[in-house]
Amino acid sequence: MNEHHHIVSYSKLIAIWLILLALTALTVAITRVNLGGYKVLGALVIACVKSGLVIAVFMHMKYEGRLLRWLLFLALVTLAVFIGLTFFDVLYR
Amino acid sequence: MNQLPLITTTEAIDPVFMFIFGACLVLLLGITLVMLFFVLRYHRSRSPQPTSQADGNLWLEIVWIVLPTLLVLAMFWYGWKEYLVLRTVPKGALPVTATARMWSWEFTYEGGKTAPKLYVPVGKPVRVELVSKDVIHGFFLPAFRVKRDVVPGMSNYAWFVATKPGSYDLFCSQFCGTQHAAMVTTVEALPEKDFAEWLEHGPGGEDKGAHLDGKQLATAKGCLACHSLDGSKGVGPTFRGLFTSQVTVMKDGKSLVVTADDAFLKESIRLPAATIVDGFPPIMPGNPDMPDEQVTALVEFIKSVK
Amino acid sequence: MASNAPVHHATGSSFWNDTGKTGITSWIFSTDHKRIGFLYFYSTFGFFLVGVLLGLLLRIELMAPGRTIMGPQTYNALFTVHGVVMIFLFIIPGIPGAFGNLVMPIQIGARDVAFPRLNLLSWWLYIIGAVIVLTSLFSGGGAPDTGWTFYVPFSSRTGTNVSLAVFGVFIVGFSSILTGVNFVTTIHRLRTEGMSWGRIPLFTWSLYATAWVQILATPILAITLVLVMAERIIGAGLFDPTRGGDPVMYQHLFWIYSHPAVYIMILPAMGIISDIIPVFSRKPIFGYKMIAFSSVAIAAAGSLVWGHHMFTSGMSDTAVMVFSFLTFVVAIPSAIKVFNWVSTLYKGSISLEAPMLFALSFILLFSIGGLSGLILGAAATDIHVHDTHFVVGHFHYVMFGGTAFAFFAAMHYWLPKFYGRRYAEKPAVVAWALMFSGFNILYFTMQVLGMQGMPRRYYDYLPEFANLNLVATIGSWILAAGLVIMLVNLFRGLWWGVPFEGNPWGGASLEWSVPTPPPTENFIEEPVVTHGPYDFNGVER
Amino acid sequence: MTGHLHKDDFGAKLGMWLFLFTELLLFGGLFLLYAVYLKRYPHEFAAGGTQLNWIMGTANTAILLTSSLSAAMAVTAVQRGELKRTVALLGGTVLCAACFMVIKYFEWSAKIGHGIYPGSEHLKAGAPGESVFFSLYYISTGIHGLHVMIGAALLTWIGVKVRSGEVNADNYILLENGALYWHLVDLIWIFIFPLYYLVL
Ligand code: HEA
Ligand code: HEA
Ligand code: HEC
Ligand code: CUA
Ligand SMILES: [Cu+2]
Repeated sequence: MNEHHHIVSYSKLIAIWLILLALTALTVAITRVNLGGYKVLGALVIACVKSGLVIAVFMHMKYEGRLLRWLLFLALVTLAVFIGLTFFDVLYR
Repeated sequence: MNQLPLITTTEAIDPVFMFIFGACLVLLLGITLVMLFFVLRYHRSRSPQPTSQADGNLWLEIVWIVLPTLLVLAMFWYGWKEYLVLRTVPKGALPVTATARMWSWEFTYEGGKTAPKLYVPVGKPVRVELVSKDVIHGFFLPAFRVKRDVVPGMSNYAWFVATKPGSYDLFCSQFCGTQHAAMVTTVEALPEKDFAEWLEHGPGGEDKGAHLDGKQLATAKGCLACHSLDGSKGVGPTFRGLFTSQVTVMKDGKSLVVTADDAFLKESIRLPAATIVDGFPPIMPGNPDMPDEQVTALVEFIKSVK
Repeated sequence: MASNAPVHHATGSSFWNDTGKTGITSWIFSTDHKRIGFLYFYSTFGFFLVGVLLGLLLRIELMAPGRTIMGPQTYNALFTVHGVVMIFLFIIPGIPGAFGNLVMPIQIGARDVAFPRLNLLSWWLYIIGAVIVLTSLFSGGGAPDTGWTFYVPFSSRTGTNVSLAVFGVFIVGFSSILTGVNFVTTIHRLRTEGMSWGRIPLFTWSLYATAWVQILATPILAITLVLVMAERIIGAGLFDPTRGGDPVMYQHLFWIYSHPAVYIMILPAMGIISDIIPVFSRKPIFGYKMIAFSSVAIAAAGSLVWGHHMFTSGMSDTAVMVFSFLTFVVAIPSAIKVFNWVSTLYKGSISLEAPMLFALSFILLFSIGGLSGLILGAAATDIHVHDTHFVVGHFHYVMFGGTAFAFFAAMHYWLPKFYGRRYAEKPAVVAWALMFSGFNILYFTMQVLGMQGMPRRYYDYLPEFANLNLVATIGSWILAAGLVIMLVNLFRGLWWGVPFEGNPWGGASLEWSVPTPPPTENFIEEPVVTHGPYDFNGVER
Repeated sequence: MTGHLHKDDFGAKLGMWLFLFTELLLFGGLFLLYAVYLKRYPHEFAAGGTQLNWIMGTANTAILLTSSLSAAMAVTAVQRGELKRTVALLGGTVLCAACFMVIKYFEWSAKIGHGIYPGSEHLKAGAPGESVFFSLYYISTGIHGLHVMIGAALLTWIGVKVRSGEVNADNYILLENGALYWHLVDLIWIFIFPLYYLVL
């Protein structure tokens, strides 16, 4: 397997880390002000962005082939479907 | 008198059974016969070499995707539509509360009359509110094609109407422990007059304040399903010789020995979780709102078992 | 004994002896997929026999109303253990663990699976889990009495040894996950030259689909079991209604795994059937692509239907509608398979040897089971038959009539390949006939009982059900007689029977091109695949 | 695509990802429960959330992010053949893991000291949703903590192999997979943090 290995530079990793810390601070900030129900939504959106960054850069997904990306997508869709279908019960009971 | 709803539960469900069974029978017979025919016709003794190497046919595939799809969609729709009948209680239904506990049923009517069997008037729909005191039970009336789980903390209901007088089985369908299979009683469908009569004076009910037979009560409340009278160890400790005996119990995580006096028995009946007798699981259903007279009658009964 | 002691390697050197290592450690620490396959085979099959014995006891108890041979507590423990053993220790690990390991790497032209040591670890975890489950029966509060579904709140209250049993199942689940990871990687990475996705034998396709279900659904079971332990041990109260929990949520979590799990059970079985029928008809499988695709479709759609076990639970009516609809969707790919199997027979040259007889009866029994599944899938009708012996009949038809019959088919089809010796044909056919008839007497009767309203998990029943229960019990004895004959004949043949050399069935997939029995790394030279797995041109028989 | 039993780095990585999916689904079950109960008890969950120490939570988030950074840098280092630095970076990750666990310890013991733990009298007396919230909190963070410990052990073991030269610039799939596992632990926490500490 002589695939081309992409080496992610230190500076790039550190940049991502700084962004992640900033996003953490942002999450804390928005949940401290009064936003009502949007708080959960906002916090979750930020969490998704953060995990996207971790997966793409720290976990090198950005540099992987199509296969792994599809499989990851499959796993996430599965989880979403499990939660989604359960809510047909929870919401309409 | 004639309050029959447009359609009874049995009338709603049985045609669905007929439809699906019919379709399945046709399919099964078809598949079996075709298979048998192929096996006989193309058996190696008759057909030493295969006479075709066909490995697919687009049109056939399409046909046997589309037709079954239509068929199962029909089954789904029919099944769902008639299911709604089970969920839609006709107006003016007689309300009854079924209380399930390990391992007995108790039916409470408006006005507080209770009975261990479900008495209903013929021809009048009955709405049964399902309450569980402990674990999940199942309220199952095969004759009426009705079933609903009795889940603690959840308000479930079922309805049915008996069109003929008679006695119909009532099962607990959801596994609930040792005596699950004994959690069986009946629906007694009485003509409307007899039902009214029963509701007024009939047996089975213990009106509050009326004289209470402790043993009958203990049977009705299901105590005797767990507690024996002959000294043998059942699901719970035996009642024999219990009064004034020394009992080792766990209270708040500490083990101590207490004397089974009046107060202890009363507490054990009302809030059994407070003290758990050594060597037994904490499964006894509590009776926090049992009327005082009944608790007293039960205690007197336990005292009498020597 | 010496002269007729088992000589597996009728034709000289093979994986039985070519490593030069012998003794028990050469097996239990081996990373050879064939040896691990045999470890799985004998352990899962052993548990099958245990389960079957318990089933027989259940039937004896139900022979007549009232107490027959045991009390209610024993009966409840028995059906729980019967269910747990059959589901978690036999049918889920059975086909992937035994025949998947034995055959799949050879079918794709690989020398082993992708992670041989992980493979061994899977088996060890399986055994450890199984031992823990067995320990739970004899320690603590005694054998669990909850049914294999472990429904709360009963399972969090009963005094029996639920926590330990659940922990054992957790470990077994972990083993199942690792097998899934291993198989997906193997099938992606280790296909030999020319083995394109369109040339993978259908058995391997079905394992691929199964492996995905194992990967994506089993973790939900794991967390569910952890939560059951948490309920019992630290009193978490997540499902305890008095503390805000919702018992129905437990059922969701349990079935999110356990419905897909029924496809973990049946898909590999369907794969076996798809491999056997063409060989004994000497004709390519009809609709290869549709069968492969339907395996994946079943795996995918099968993950969406779990709610059909909860129609009476108090789940919302909307959810009842959605899950009933999806349940019917999943019936379609199964129908596709059945039609394609039957069409494969058309204009073939059919030989009714034992593997084929089991395969054909699989089609019938699975169809009966599957069609009764349609009754269960329709909301209106499920209400009446839910938690009755109709359901018990349904799942024995699909699990025993389906998966276990496919397992027997595979035993007659592939085991001679790995032993180099074979069984006698006549007794095999007699055994099959007995099993087939006993089976139907037993389980068809159960379905009738269920229609009449006999609830399941009932130790005792009303007199009106007595006659049919007696019939069912007699059926179970006929079935048992057939099983005993089958086993005696099969193993006698494998150990001492006439040699089985070359490619007697005339199979065209790769496992039939390697020596019989295969050598340790399967292929002397790396194979290059130039034709499909069901292309019988030039394959002698 | 070959049938050889030779080293297949991509295969190993594929296997690791598949395993990570199972971990994802494992925690997914807990998130599913969380979602359901949040829908049912929004106020109790908010009340429960305020009782958690968000400062400790934030600190732990930062620590885990940092640990993830150093794990990712360790991969870069090993690819570049800087083995000493690799070991140091892995050490950093493990150190962060230790800090995380210490903070977690203080957090848990403070809560338990206040009588808040699954099945406690305090929770039994309180609103039903609150008991659900804290049980979920303990189970989620508990299983997560277990993963932190497993991950730290794994990385330590890999660090030893880097030192002995067994893992090096030509053969670092083990380290890559270890780092992947560690990032997953971080990922889970990225969701646990706002869901439990910040739902006010
Ligand atoms: C191997 C295991 C297996 C398999 C493959 C299946 C397959 C199916 N099952 Fe089964 N099921 C179980 C194992 C299995 N089941 C178990 C163990 C339980 C009980 C669990 C418990 O409570 O303990 C259960 C319970 C169960 C229930 C819940 C019953 C209840 O408790 O009330 C339901 C409800 O929908 C159901 C439905 C189905 C359906 C629709 C299929 C379908 O996949 C079937 C598809 C097959 C066919 C349709 C037949 C073949 C096709 C043809 C003959 C062609 C013609 C067909 C058409 C035109 C449609 N099953
Ligand atoms: C693969 C799965 C599988 C298999 C093969 C079987 C096989 C059998 N099961 Fe199964 N059964 C389940 C899975 C399975 N079962 C599950 C999951 C449940 C639900 C549990 C629950 O409710 O939680 C269940 C429940 C269940 C019940 C319902 C209990 C109840 O609800 O009250 C009954 C009752 O009759 C029963 C009977 C049988 C019988 C008679 C067999 C027959 O196979 C047995 C036939 C007997 C033989 C073939 C014996 C012959 C062999 C020997 C005598 C030993 C051989 C010796 C040598 C080789 C030396 N089973
Ligand atoms: C589901 C089974 C079950 C039912 C039904 C049941 N009990 Fe119990 N009972 C138990 C168990 C188990 C114990 C021991 C554990 C405990 O203390 O909670 C017990 C304990 C007791 C005790 C204390 C006994 C002792 O030895 O100290 C009394 C008194 C009692 N029950 C009375 C009753 C009465 C009266 C009823 C009916 C209203 C009843 N029980 C119904 C299972 C049951
Ligand atoms: Cu109550 Cu079963
Ligand atoms: Cu199902």
